[in-house]
Parts: sequence; C-alpha cells; structure tokens
Amino acid sequence: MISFLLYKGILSGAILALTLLVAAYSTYAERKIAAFLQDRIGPDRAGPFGILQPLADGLKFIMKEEIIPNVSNKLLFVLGPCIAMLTALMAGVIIPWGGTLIMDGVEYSLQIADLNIGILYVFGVVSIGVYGIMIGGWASNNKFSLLGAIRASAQMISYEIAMGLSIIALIIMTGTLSLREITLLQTGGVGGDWNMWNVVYQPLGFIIFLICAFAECNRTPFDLPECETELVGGYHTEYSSMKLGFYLFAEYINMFVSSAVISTLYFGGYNFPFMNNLGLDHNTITILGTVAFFLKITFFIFFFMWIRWTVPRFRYDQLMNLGWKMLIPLAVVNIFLTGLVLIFMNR
Amino acid sequence: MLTNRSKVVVKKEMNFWERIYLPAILGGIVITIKHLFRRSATVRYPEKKREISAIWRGQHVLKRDDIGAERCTACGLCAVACPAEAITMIAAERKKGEENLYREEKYASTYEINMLRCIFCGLCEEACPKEAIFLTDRIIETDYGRKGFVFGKDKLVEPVDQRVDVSKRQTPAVLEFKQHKQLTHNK
Amino acid sequence: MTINLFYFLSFVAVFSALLVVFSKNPVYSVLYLIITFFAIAGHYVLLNAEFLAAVHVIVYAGAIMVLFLYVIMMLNLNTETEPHKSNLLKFAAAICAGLLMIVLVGSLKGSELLQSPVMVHDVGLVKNLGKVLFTDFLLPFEIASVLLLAAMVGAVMLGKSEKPPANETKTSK
Amino acid sequence: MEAKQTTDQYYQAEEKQYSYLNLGPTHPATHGIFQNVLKMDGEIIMDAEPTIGYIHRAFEKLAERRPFYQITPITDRMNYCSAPINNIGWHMTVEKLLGVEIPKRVQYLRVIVMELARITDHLICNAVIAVDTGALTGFVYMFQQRELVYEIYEELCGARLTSNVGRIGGFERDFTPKAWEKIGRFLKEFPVVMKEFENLLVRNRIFMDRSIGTGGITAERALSYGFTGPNLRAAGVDYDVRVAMPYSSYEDFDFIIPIGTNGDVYDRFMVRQEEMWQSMSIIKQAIAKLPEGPFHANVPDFYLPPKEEVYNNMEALIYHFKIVMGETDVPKGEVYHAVEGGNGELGYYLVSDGGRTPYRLHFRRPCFIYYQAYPEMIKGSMLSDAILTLSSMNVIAGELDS
Amino acid sequence: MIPIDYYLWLSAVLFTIGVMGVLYRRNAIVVFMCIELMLNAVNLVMVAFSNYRNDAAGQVFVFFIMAVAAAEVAVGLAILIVMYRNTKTTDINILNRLKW
Repeated sequence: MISFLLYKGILSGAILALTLLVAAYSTYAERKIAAFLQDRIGPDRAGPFGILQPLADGLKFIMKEEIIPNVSNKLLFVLGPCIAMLTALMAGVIIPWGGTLIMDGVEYSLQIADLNIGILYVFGVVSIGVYGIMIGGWASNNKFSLLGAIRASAQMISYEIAMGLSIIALIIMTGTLSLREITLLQTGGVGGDWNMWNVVYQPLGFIIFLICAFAECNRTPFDLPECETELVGGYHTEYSSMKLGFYLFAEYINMFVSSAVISTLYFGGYNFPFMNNLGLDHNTITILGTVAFFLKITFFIFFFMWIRWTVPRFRYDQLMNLGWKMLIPLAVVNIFLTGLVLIFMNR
Repeated sequence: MLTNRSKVVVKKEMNFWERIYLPAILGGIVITIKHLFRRSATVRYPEKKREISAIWRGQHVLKRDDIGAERCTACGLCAVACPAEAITMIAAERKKGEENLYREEKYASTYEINMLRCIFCGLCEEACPKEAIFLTDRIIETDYGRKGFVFGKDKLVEPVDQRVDVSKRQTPAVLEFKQHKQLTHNK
Repeated sequence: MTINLFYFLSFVAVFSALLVVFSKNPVYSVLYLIITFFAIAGHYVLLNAEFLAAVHVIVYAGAIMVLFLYVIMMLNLNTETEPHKSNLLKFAAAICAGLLMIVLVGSLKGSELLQSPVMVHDVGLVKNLGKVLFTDFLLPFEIASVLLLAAMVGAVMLGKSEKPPANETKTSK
Repeated sequence: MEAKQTTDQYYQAEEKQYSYLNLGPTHPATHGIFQNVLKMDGEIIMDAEPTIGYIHRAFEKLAERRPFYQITPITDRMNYCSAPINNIGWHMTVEKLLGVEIPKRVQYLRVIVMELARITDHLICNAVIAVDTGALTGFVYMFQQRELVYEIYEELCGARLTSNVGRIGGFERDFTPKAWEKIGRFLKEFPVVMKEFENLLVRNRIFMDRSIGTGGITAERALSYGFTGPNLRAAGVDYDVRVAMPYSSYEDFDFIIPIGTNGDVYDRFMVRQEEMWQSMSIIKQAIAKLPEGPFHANVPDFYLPPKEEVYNNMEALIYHFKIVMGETDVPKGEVYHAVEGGNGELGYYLVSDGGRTPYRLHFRRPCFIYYQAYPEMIKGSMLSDAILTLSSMNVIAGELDS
Repeated sequence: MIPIDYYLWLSAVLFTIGVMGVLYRRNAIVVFMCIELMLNAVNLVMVAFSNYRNDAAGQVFVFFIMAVAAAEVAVGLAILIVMYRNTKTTDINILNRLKW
C-alpha cells in the first residue's frame, strides 16, 4: 500500500514537474520558432542561445506589480487563472506516458490512473477549462475582456462537439474508451504485427480532431478570445504579473496535453516502429517508447507553433460556421463511414 | 472608366481546393518552413552595428579648422534656417590673444541645440556658409532628463585631438576647393 | 472511508445548493451550482457509475452551465438587475419549502430498512449501459435524439432576431 | 403605477442594450492615435463616432510662419509612411508657383523616389492588414523589404523615416553609386518576397473570407465622400492623379491602373498589391530611360549655390544669405498642385501674397477624408471587420490633423 | 457501502432547496438553475436505486433526463433571450402577463 502510494506520488510529481517544464520551454520554443520562421533570432541573451529565458520570464512575472482593477470582482478575478491552470494540469493524469517498467518483479505502469472512462475524462476536464477564461474575462469588468470571454465560451462549446464526434468514430473502431487500451491496440505499427497507427484508418477524424484541438487551445487560427489586434489581450487584458503568467502557462500546458492526446489516439502513443523486432528487453523498450512519445509530442507542439505563425485568424461568425456547418457534419459522415466499413469487414 | 489603362485585378471566386482551406494552409506552412533555414536579418545591436550611410543626419558637430580654432562666426544663419527653432546662440567678440581659439572676429559664446526639438532635417548644415556645423553619423545618447538633451558647446564642438571626419558628406567640388590653400577660406 | 467521503460530498452539495439560492449575483449562483454538480458527480462515482459521472460533468458543468454563464454575461446581469422581492413572499417561499420537506421526511421515514439485494455493481460500465440503452430503450433513445434536434432548431429559431443578425444562440449538445 | 415603472425600466434597458466600446486612442489596431467610440450590440457595431485631434500639431499654421524651404520637413510628418512623396509634392507646388522649368533627369529621379515611397506605403498597409488578420509572419517578411527602401532613402538624404528629401528645384545632391546599387538590390529582392507574401495570403480562404465583403463602399458613395487613390480605385473608379493630371513626366511611363470591384478590404489589398508591382515597373522604366543632366533646376532664387562658391564668392554668399533668410521674392497668386500620394490625392493649396511665407497653405490630406466614411463603412459589421477596414483604408494618424 | 436511505435523504434536501429557490428568486435564470438542481436531485435517487438493484434502467433514465434537461435549457434560455430583448428584464413577474 505504502509502496503503491509512493510510486503513484513519485509518478504524479514527475509528470507535474515535466508538464511545467515542457510548458515553460514551450514559451521559449514559441519565441524561438517564431523568430526563425520570420528570419529573426529570438531570445538569445539569457544563457547560451537564451536557454534560460523561461527562468527570466518567470522571474519577471513574479517581480511584476500585481494589479487587481478596482472595479473588478476580486475573488473571481483571482479565481479565473487558478481554474485555468488547474484544469490544464488535470488532464495529464489519464495519459499513458509509457509502457510498464518491471522492477524487482513488480510491474509499474507509467500512467497515473487508467480510468475505464478514459477519454471521457479528458473531455470532462477540457469542458471545464472554459470556466477559467470565462470567469477571468467577466471578472475583469472590461469590455474587451468580456468580448474575449464570450467568444471563448461559444468557441469552446462548439468545437467540443465536433471533437467528441470525431473521437466517436475512433471509439467505434477500437471498442474501448481507455487510453491505455487504445495505445496497446496500436502496438507494433510499421514492422512486426503491422498494427498501423489509427491515423491510417481515421485520417478524416484525425484532421477534425486536430482542428478542434487548435480551437480548444485558443491557438491561431482560432485565437479569437485573445487576439491582440482586436481585443487588446482578450480575456487577459487586465491581468498582470503571475496571474497573467498562469493564463499563458495554461495555454501552453493545454497545448502539451492536446499534443499528447493526439499522439496517443492517432499516432500510437508510446509505440514506435519495429519496437518488438529489435530484441530489446522490456524496460529498454518502455524507455525508448517514452522517448518516442515525447518526440511525437514535440513534433505536434512545433506544428501548433508553425501553424500559428503562418495563417490568419478567423472571424467569429466564420469560426462558428466552420465548426457547425463543416466539422460537425464531416464528423458525422466519418462516423457513418467507419460504421459501414466495420460492418463490411465483419461480414 | 476615365482611362483605358485600368484593369480589374481581383478574383473573388474560390475553386474547390481553395474552398477546403487545407491546400492554401499547406502552401503557407511550406513557405514559412523555408525561412527556418534562411539567414536571419537581425543585427545584434550592441555588439554589431548596422552600417549607416555617410551622409547620415545624426548628432551635430561644430568644426574647428586645421589649427584648432572654432570655425563658427555666429552669423545666425543656422538658427534662422532651423524649422524646429532648436538652435540658440549668443555671439561675442574675439578678444586679443584668442586667435588660436576662434577663427573669425566674432564667435558664438553660447551655442546650444535642443536635441528634443531638433528634427535632424539638415537645414542648418546647408545654411552654414563657414563650414562650421555639420551633422554626423553619430547617434544621440539617451538620457533620463530633459536637461541632458540641451547640447552646449562642450558636447558640440569637436575636441582638438579627436577630430570628426566630415569629408564624406562634402561634395567632391568642395573637397577639391579645399585643396587650394591660398584662398582665404582655407587658410 | 467511503462514508466519510459521502458526508463530505453531501455537505458540499447541500451547502453550495443553498448558496445557489441565496447569492445575490447570478454569476455566483452559476458557480455554486457547478460546485454542486461536481459533488453530485462525485456521488455518481461512489455509486459505481463512472460513465454517468463523466457524462454528467461534460453535459452539466461543461455545456449547460457554460450556456447559463454565457447568457448571463451576454445580458450583462449582475446584482443590481435582481428585482426586489418583498419579505412576505420570501417568507411564504420558505414556508412552502419547509412543508415540502416535512412531506418528504414523512414519506422517506423507514427507508433505512432497505438493503441492497445484490453485491455485484457493474451496470455503470459503458458496455452494460450501452447494451441496455440500445436494446431495451432503443425507441426512447431515438425519440430523445429527435427531441434534441427539435430543441436545437427551436433555440436557433428563437435566437434569430428580426433585426440584423445579432447574437446567435447556439445550443449545446 | 406598475405599468409606468415597467416603461421606465424599458427605456433604461433600451439604452443598456448597447454597450459602448472605446476603440483607441491607444489600441493595438489603430496604428496611430485616434479614437473611435463604437456603439455595439454584442459584436455587431451599430454606430461609430470617430474622433480626431489627438496629435494635432497645427501644420498649416506652422507653415504660414515659415519660409518655403522650411515647410518641407513639416510635410514629412503628414503621411509618415511615404514622406518623400509629401516632400516632392510640396517642392513641385512651389515650383508651379514660381514657374520653374525642371530638367527631365530631375523629374525621373523624382519619379523613382516617389515610387519607392509608394511601395513602402502600400507595403506597410498590406503588411498591417495581414497582422490584423493575425498573420504576423508576412508582415515581418515585408518589413525587411521596407528596411531596404529606407536604406535607399538614407543613401539619398541621410534620414530614413522623415526624409526631407530633395529641395525646391531638384535634389540636394546627386544619387551616389551606392544608392543606385541599393536600388538595384531592392528591385531584385523585393519581387521574390512579394510573391511569397501573396502566396501566403491572397488565395488563402481564411484571409479571403475575412476580407471579401468587409468594409465595402460603392463607387458613388466613395466619390461623394471624396475618396481618391487606392481606396477609390478599389471601388472601381480608375482615377489616378498620375494619369489624370500627369506631373513630373508620369506621362512617359507605361503602367496600368489596377481597380477593384466593390471596394471591400480584399479589393483594397489587391489593388495595393498590384500597384506595388506597377511601381516597380515604373522604377525600372525610369532607370532605363534616365537622361543625363544636372540634378537640380536653375532656380538661383531658391536653390542654394554650391558650397565652394559660397565659401569664396561674394555673389554666391549674398544669394546664400538671401535664400536662407527666406527673403527672395515670390509671385503673388494661388496654386493647387496634387500628387498621387501613397494614400490618394495629396493636394497642396498655396496662396501667396508675395511675402516670405505662404499667406495660406492648405494640405488636402486623403486620410482625413477616408476617416469620415469610416462609420458608414463599418456599420452593421463585426468588431474584427471594423479593425480590418481601418487598417485597409490605411488611415495614417499624421494625416488626420493639420 | 453506503445505505440507500442516505441518498434518499440527500436528494430530498437538494430537491427542497431547489423548490425553495424556484419560489424564492425572481430572476428567471436563477429559477432555471434551481429547476436543474431539482432534476439532479431526482437523478441522484435514480442512480442510487440503479446501483442498489444492479439494474441499468435507472441510469438509462438519467440519460434521458439529461437529454431533456439539455433541450430544456437550450430552448428555455433562447426564450429568455427573446424575452430580454423585448422586456429588457429577466424578472418573472413581468412575464406573468404573458404578453409584451
């Protein structure tokens, strides 16, 4: 019992630390990638290649004056970023970060909790995430913030539906909600037993899911809640110091988590090609798998940033049209197609 | 139609591929990723400085002549020419024994340029008939107070041992003219 | 352990439900209601209905309450917009609720004798639930979908104003 | 009693239904200091009230206190995105008053400088449209090219933004070989970047959806407001001062006037984009046809004598003093001269009473006129559209006040 | 294992609070929320009994209640918005005349 708690505690702590670290370095990566895509250099003063920039940023956030507007709703104003941060961190619990490690004959899973409702948990957490933005935007008592909050809530609710529908097709195919089982079904991939990654069977679902993930993370082209040229800063216009930091951090954590979910659902999670044909022992495969998983996550984070620095953003009504008139019907069509194919396959 | 040279340049219909967003976005990300491998255009400022042109209109200098006497004769043309009214000067008469300090019989005992007013248009340089004031390719230093931006003679007149080379901004005709040492101007 | 959890969740649920009713600002009401819903979701988990708990959070906390909050923000309601209600009415409301409580107490008296006849609790799993839903309750399920569609159409129709298209109300789920 | 209370409530609420949003004076999208009070119903703009005057600097009054040559730096500060056009336009106005004959070479050099300035102006406008739709990267690519143009200015006159280039009668100095080299480099590099920028945006559906049908204005309304320049051409009227009333030998060059169809943001964007291509072709033609000759006209009353003469020659020194003091005689009369500025017809109405300063000087600033139409153009559209409309009209705050 | 009557008491209390809210408040949106609260109290009993009897029917019913609640909220809030547009208030006492 104690060792079980210890193992879970260590695992949770490690994943929490890792999430925060990745989020911190995502801010650095964002600036660096933006700079490189734009023929610039980016931060390079703090440490070699600016590698300590996240530390400097964090320090600056902490040192900044804390401003709570007089006319704001003070309790909710503080609550907003907390909720945003909390919900962003919660989703990491369910993701299988790797296979199992066998130590002294005991098998340790690199997943904090394997709930049987798996992916639904992620949805639950994501659907709560909107409160952080809404409450913060409303409590600021600023019209730009309020507009940002309203945009955010409408956008996130709408895209959640398309996201859910795109997942349903996947669930029909795999027959399970558990993320670990979904990952295990993709074991092997190229080489070996040729269980291809789900993206091969669900390309349309993957694209819909990816677009919805962009929308849920409020990234360009769906960054309407915070678009700086229209709403100054959107929901975080009035925020300063670490509260602003929390919002920005939450965005990067969301990005990290959604990259992890995309990799798990569609790109085989911690599986990598030829993993069972190399003749490695179990623990090595697990560690290599985790590395592969993080490589996939890194690619998706890069992809998020890459897109952000390329495309313009939607307008509010176009965003709604895209969500309701294109993605949801497409997702439904995808479900039908998947169902039909499965019926024919079984016959 | 007022002319026969006009041409409609807008095509607003989208074809199918443009309608489904993705090809254009893919094209876009290909363009941006190409820039990932391109040399950055940034100049790392404090270590490296951008090469600025020879005729750059920056901080003013009050020139001395070859022996180190101030060229300015306080004629006031620069102050008149200044559209921003940034130049203030007080003229004084040269005393005996100051010939090596001041070139002409009259000189500017005070010469101030308010760098906050100055718009660096270069009209003072053009107005000067005595080859005394020039703009240079130096950039004004920053300061915290307004007072620091009123440049007096201490900052404007070039030090005797550290001459500011302005020959780059003078025309070849002037440079050629300056070779004739017999002329009064060049003595 | 479990019983303590039950007490805690019940306390949270009841306390925040009371605050829903008594807080002046509708935004606070919404937030307290969300807390109540979380507590109820916790109860569902205690009752081995994980799937329902997740759906409950997604539907209620994630969609319905966001809609409430959205409407409140859009209409910009706050404490001042709450109309004044006379003390007499409030008193009457309390009395009515108290009477209802007494009726319920009377009817529930003696329910502690009930004991669970089975020891296996596996209906909360997705598989079992899905089987029942798509066999025994197929017709109601389809009717529910038609109901949702009708509600969606109705909401869009109502939300469309005759004026230049203003704020479209989108339905959730 | 209750009914009355309800009606009162109703009227209070009627006011409350709309919210008022202060867009500006400092807002990331206003690109300058001016204010818009928007009456909003949710995200829809019901009405707008534009306010100007935040950077009022009394240009016209200032100009009436200064000799002619000192007015040039003032014109810099109107449309600071294309300052050389303002400068040269002013010089041409004075030359028109004086009736000076300008050598062909000077005219061609002026065309080159003005077209470069037009490119920077349109480039800023289009890059900023991209930013306001959220695509920052195209903006950065374009701004690198603007840097090249500014380096050309720097080589010509020693300054970059507020250029004060040229003098009454010509240029203050001839183009150096380095300047020619930089112009050549710009003409070589810019088309590549332009193509990239166009590929990023022009056929991208997100951008097209954002800009097509946004902030449109019909040709009739545009004309009755007094629109000129790219914004009028986007509405479908091919009015261009360079063709309608050619100045500075524009009739020698072959270029087309790009027009749009219904004056929306996309039209304006495309018209500006095409005008940049045309400007490049004009520059190439001007370089190819450039005749030999002096870089300034023979206006001894206004153009300063060469320095070596001033240093040595009494006659020249007297002229020098006379010009700098602004004591040369000018004819009485009034002239109006218009140039095709970066943003439209930039007119100078100069009344002279023969004194050392203008008796009255009025600048016809196109942005001031565009900004009047702004409320009409954004009524009924969304906030995002309003911002896009503002940046696509390229309203420069410096031109609003005078 | 928690006895079933605990859940009955809990949902009775929640239901009463919901009823009290409906009677107590005049803001239509809060009234709506109190109705949601009552529905949830009922849901809780259903799930409790479903677990108690190990019969899925109770949970399926909860599903249907959720669906109905979602539909009700969507339509109800749409009506509220229309009402607000016309009367500029969400006071249910203004509504009792059934006209505007």
